[in-house]
Amino acid sequence: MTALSGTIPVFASLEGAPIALKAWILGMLENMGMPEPFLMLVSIQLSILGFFSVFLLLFVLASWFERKILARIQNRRGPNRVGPAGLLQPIADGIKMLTKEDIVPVAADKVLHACAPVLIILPAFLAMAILPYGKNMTPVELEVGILLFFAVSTATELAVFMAGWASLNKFSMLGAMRAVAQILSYELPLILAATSVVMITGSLSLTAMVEAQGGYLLGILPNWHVFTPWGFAAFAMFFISALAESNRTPFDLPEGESELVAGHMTEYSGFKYALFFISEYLGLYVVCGFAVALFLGGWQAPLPFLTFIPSWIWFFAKILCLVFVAMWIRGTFPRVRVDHLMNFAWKFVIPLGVMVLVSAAVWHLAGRGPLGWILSLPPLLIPYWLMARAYGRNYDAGGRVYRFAE
Amino acid sequence: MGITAKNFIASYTKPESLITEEYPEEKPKLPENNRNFPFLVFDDDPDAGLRCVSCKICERECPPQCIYIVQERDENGRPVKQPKVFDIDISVCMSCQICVEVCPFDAIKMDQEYELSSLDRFDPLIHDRQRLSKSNEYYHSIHPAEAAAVDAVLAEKAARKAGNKKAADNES
Amino acid sequence: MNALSTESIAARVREAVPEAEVELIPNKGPSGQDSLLIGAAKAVEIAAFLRDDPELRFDYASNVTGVDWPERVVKERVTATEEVDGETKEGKKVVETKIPGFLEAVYHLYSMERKHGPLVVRLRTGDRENNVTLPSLTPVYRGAEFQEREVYDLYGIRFDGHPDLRRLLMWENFADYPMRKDYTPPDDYEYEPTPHDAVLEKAKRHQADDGCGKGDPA
Amino acid sequence: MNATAYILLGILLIASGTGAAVLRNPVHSGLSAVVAFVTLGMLHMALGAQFIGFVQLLVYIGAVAILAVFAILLTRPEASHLPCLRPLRRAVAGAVTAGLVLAALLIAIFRSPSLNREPGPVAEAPVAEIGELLMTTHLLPLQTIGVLLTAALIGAVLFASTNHS
Amino acid sequence: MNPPSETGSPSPNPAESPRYRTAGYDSDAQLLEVSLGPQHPSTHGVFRMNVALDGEDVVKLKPVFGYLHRNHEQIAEQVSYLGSMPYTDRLDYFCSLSNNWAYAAAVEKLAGIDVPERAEYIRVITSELTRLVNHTSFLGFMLSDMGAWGTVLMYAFREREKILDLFESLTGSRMMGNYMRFGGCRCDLPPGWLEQARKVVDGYPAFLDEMESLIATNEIVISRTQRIGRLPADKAVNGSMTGPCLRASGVNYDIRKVDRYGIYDRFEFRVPLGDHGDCYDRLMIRFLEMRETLKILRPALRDIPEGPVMDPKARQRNLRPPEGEAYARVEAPKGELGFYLISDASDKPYRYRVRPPSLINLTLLEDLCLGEKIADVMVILGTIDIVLGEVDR
Repeated sequence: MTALSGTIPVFASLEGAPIALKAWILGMLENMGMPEPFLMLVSIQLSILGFFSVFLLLFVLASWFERKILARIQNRRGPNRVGPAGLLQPIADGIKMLTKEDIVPVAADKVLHACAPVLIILPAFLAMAILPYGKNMTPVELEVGILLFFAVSTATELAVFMAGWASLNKFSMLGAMRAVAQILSYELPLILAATSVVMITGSLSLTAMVEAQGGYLLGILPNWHVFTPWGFAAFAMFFISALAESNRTPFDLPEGESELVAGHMTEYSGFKYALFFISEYLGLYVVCGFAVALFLGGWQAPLPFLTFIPSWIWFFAKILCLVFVAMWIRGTFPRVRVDHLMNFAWKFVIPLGVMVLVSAAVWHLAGRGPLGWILSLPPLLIPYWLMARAYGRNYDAGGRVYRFAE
Repeated sequence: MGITAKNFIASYTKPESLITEEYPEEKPKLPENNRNFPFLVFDDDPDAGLRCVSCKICERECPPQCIYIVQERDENGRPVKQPKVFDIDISVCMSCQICVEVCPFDAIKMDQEYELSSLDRFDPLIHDRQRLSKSNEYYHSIHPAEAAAVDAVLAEKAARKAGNKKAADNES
Repeated sequence: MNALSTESIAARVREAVPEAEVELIPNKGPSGQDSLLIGAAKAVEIAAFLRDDPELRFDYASNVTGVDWPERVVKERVTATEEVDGETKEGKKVVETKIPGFLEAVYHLYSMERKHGPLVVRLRTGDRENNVTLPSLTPVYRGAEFQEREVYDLYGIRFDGHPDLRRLLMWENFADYPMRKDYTPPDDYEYEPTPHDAVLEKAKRHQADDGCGKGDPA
Repeated sequence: MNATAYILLGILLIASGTGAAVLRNPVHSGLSAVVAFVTLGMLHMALGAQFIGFVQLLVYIGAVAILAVFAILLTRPEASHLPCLRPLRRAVAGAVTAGLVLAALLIAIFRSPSLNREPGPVAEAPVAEIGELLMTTHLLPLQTIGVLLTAALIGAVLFASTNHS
Repeated sequence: MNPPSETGSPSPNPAESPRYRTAGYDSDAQLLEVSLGPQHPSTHGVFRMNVALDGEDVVKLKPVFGYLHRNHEQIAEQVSYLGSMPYTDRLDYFCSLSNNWAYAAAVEKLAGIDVPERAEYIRVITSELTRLVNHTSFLGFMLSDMGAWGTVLMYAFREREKILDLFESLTGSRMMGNYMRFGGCRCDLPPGWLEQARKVVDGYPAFLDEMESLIATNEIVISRTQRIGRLPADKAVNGSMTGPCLRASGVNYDIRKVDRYGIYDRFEFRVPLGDHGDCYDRLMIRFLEMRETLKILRPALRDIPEGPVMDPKARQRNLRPPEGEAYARVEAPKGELGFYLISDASDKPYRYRVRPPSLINLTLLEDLCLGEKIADVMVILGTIDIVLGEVDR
């Protein structure tokens, strides 16, 4: 135990490390005679610098991570030539993207073509501002945190449309229409899942939501939202719509289309294409960040005696787990067809979303205890079972029995 | 999902499930019957010991017609059982080893060398006689069983020829 | 291998389709697959009968292909008696008979229902230049559609009644028919050093008359 | 510092508003309308009403702008053949109407008594309070709007599905 | 060479054939003319389809061939019988050994050569191993057409490599076997080959179970393949569809059972039949056929007799079969592969015709795709399983 106890003070000091660092720099600047408004400006810049560099590092990690995971799933070794175990591979990709010629089609609408990739990265960066990275480590303490995320993520639809419209070619037009329809129809379940959490915590701000998930039930089980019946259903819905929002398999219809070439990104090359690529991964990280903040107890440690590990490590560990699950799904499932995608959203996920709200209300009114559990399960399970049966009636889901001839 | 998980974990626990072969470091070991482009066998001396007697059967039988033979002529023009020019255009050859099958003198066999890339599309891909001819020992090294069988047949044929030459001597 | 022999099929066809010209062509090889030559006039009717007759049920056109028979001079040694200055003499004489050339479409029909073997049906065109039309059997056997297009593309037999007769493999304005025996491929392929001198001369000759060699289709 | 923010946002708002009206290419004018909505949202936030600001962003960009853009996308109007008066007469007509409207506004503002009163304390409106108000005093209008929107949605779906089958 | 255009040529009836269903769609709806291929991620080679789309639904689909046409038949008529044996590997380059067997069977029927016992066993073993290779890679391509890039393809190729190593040690080359001759096989099995083959065959059921649990009950695969591209039995027979696609429509026609060629009547194996004839059936029929193939391979590998591999009096080099013609066919993994040879007693065939199952199975591609979604065209084309080397010859 001595080794462990030795490390506790070290970890404890790590807990507030980022805040202490920022305070130390500000203090140093202050006694260098920096006037007041500039100090405020510098403190904002420092926090931006903080999470901005962490996320870009995560992006670099993500592209290497994805290749390695997909490779290992497919019994391959994955990139190991460039740098130790292929770690410099993303940097090599970055250089390749930077040096590639940026071809803009002649007939394209230059203005829109240029600002589409910029607009598609915007929401990811803006939404980073309100993520609760650690105990009192939220860059912008907004009272309406979750609302900013939804307001800003509508910009992706506009950017995708602009990309599709500006490249003026048949494939990107069809791809853009499909992408906008997909993102739009999966925005609704995202909002429904989030409102159920807002209803339970009573406030829109993310830090309040994470605090509401503190504390441990009978010493072991952390009372995260995901361990409640409505919370689990809402988390599943949130994660599925998150995959659809960021065009990940099995919903990578717009750009992974084997028959429509590359959807709205057909006419992009060079660093503009890299921006789309970065926006996809950052979007995935941010949405997983929100899923963690809303359902998996943000920076809360899963077990009481583990709280000595700093809170922001928990936050990023949970994000990486969710991203791993997303990549694991990418390695397994084929793509869904467009009309199945739409049917699934409008006929299955949104009605279930409304039922989640009902079940959350029942859970809250029934006192959040075991009684809450018993009462809030039926409004979820009955409609799920009914709809699943209706949805699967015209397919023989269990596979067919075949006859043989001699 | 379970299957992909199993394979993911297996790739770390069971190293042999990884099928990537690091080519430049680990060279693939070729089975004995493997065949690439043909080569000419010579017994001991590259020029005189060449088994090929330029009978041009392989040139006729080769489906894509990629072999080109010119017969040697001695000083006063009589044909000699030696190929002066024996070119194989390996950009046309599809290594189907029909030439090996039809050659009555076991003069041409299939090689196993596969690193033959060159910078120029034309001349380096036309292997001339000098580059094609390789020793019988090399033949034994790449196709041991087959080489042994061929040697046995040649030895027995030589013995029979020596036998009936001796018979012809003591007859005369 | 076929349950009922070709002769009995021919007999059934003659009595089923009134004035059908059906002729049996024996197969000299050991494979024993004799074929039926049917006249072009009643071809579609005969095919429909072969497919729908409950006894025969040839419902599957496995293979449709073309064969090119150019004019052949057949020399036979025949003993002919002829008047040579007054008296008749028995003498071996080589008689050259010229058989006119024609194009042929061969259909291999099978029965999936009754599982009996190939009935080889042949249709012959008038000659090889202008009278090259044959009735298409695609209305009877839908499977023959692409194969008849290929025969039209490679042999030049024009099938009337075919829903969409276009060239299958070559491009639209390719004028020649590549699989005919008298087809000479164009020699305008790009020059490439090769050990075969014959190929080199051909390419040089082609380059000599600056690229519009006689075989050039355009 | 707030004053400079207001001036900047004001200029941006006016510029993107006129852009939306004047630009020839329909897509460009649609997108400059979007810029106008964003600046309006930012104005709200500058005033401290974050909830209204984000709802403005969410509703206008999320729904109205996409609606406009889809309309442009599906009808694909070519920029060239939009009906318009001859350039000279159009400029004069535009200036006259703008001047009249401006004059009417200015007169109304300067004559109204409220202009020279001291601005009251900024009402602190936390989100929870807005929720309370919506659910208690303004419940009826909220529900009617809800019913109206659902009717519109169903109408749209019916309208769209009939002409395709 | 100017690219082939699909507009009407001076053919007798250039009018649009009535089969295209443009009635149901209002004509002013802009039909989006899309040309899928020839450079396309999932068309199994250089194959182009001109598709007219109304929104998502396919209204017209015209396949265009000829990009890989090298007039294999004309070459065969200028080369000796033995000379065109290596060319048959290049027809359907996934199953070179069953192509060899079909050509060898045709020449044997033409010249009346018989085959020793051991060669018959080797032919059955190699051609059934080729069927395993073909159906396994079919699964891999099928899933990557549907969007699961790589995963199933890698599993399929891992198994395929094991069998290709067997072929390499037997015939000398992984894909281009050129192994069978008229009257037997070129060389005998190398030592230790049979044990290696038995090990591969014994390891196969585990792979099939893993694949089946990954694909057969996967909801997305089910929703993308069931009730798509339905082919009724009578239309399949009339359209000369052969192979697994025909049996998926419920027609019991397997040439190994009908013609009883080779020694197939010694092995008891069953022929799986589907009921609906849609993409899901075609996918599952190949799974079941692989299991039946294993039932053939195990006894074949167990009791293969000793003895000569080549009929001693069979001549390879200047074989001059007697005048006549012969049509022989084999149940290749893709369908009925037939060779029609006419000989005029010279050492070159007078007429050499290949009956390509891939091309003839494509006749009904258009009927299957009319009315389906654009995303399904790829799935339907995938289930028909074509290889362009055989389509264009």
